[in-house]
Amino acid sequence: MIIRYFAWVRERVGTDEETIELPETVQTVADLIGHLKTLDANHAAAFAEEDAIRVAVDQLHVETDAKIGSAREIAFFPPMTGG
Amino acid sequence: MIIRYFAWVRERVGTDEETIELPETVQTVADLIGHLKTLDANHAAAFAEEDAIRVAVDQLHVETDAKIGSAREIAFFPPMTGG
Amino acid sequence: MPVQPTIRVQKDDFDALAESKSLTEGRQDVGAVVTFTGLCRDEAGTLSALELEHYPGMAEAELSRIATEAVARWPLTGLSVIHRYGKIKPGENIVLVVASSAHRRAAFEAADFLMDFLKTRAPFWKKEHPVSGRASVWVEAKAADDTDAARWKNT
Amino acid sequence: MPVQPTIRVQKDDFDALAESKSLTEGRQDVGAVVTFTGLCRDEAGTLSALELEHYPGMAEAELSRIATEAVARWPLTGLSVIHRYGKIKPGENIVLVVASSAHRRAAFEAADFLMDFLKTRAPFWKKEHPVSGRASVWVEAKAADDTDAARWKNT
Repeated sequence: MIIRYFAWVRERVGTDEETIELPETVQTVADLIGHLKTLDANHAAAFAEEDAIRVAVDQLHVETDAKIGSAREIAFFPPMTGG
Repeated sequence: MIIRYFAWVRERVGTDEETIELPETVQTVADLIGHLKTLDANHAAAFAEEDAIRVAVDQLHVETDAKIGSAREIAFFPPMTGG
Repeated sequence: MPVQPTIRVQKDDFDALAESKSLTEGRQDVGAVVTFTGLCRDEAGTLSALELEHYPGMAEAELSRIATEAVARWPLTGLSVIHRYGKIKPGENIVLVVASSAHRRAAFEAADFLMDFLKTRAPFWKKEHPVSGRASVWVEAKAADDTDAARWKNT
Repeated sequence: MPVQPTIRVQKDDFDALAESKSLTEGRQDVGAVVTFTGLCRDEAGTLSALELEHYPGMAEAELSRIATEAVARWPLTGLSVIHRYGKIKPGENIVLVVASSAHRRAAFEAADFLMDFLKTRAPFWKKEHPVSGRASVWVEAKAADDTDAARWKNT
């Protein structure tokens, strides 16, 4: 599973992209966030304010209860500030 | 008193501007319209559909109950279609 | 203090980009520019030209009054209104409104407001000259224009 | 059939007039063009530059989804959206939306809608680089942007 990070989520995790093997218990985006937080202190810090983080599965906005299914790419980022 | 006409009001009256001596009985715009209608058939035709005519006194939009007072210029025209 | 709007009533075409640039160039307090351009339309292909008649003096004065109300109502950094008169062919420009502000909501609303009131209050009249030899006709005012202008009374 | 919107995400500046012209030139069915330009603002004079980060691929895809909804919702004759990324200095352009239609209401509403949803849904993030040696900071999303976007649900 390719995981991508943007803006301050990227800075806190310390990378813009990583490939992670998901345990079978990870079914939803919320499960994935729970899993990522256990990886190291950087991930834990990045996801400390879970409410401030938005998610896209295969480049589509989703809520954290979304199933991961056969997604290729999941991205985490703060609320958008373009325009 | 200078009276100006625009668009189809101008075409029906047959002139874009005329100077008219007002009888003392003409106090309001409505009085003026009544007076103009008596001048000739062209004026009568121009003001036949009174509701379709807008008025400006000294280049300010007014309703027909407006007093003429010491106005220098009164204009009659159809509803505007600019833009 | 509200900005001084630019108002022009002219026969010649205008340059929307130049007008927009004049509201932004050399300054850093503008976050949003909304431009509205109104063009001469002819979907049926039956129009030779529009003829725009106006009331010289009052046209400028009335546009100034509408623009002055807009700059009092929204925190604009700039506002320009240009309206053409004379013969205008299909596809050509008729009117330009440019509103600039720190924030987009003010710029959008001011430009929208300006056009609604310009349509119902600025003394301009359109006559259609058809391509065939038929008689030219005055464009009739639309009830929808009054409805649009009335939107701003309750806000 | 709805028009095909033009979407571009690019580092370079854009030419608002050229984009606007490409929606009107050679046609006679366009009565109204609304352009929105968003610029980098720095009223306090403390900003060296904004850095616009984006999610390549998703940025274009999301802008296309918003634009597709706009052309389904309003009878547009054209719609173009250009968003820049990279370093942008105060006074420079960030984003352009051009909406054209036979009638002004559709063009205004579509451009307004586009900007509201672009702000809340398009994956771009702004970082402010101050003129002094202080650390750069990520711009925080505004609650007002969500409120603006929510306006379109009941219309």
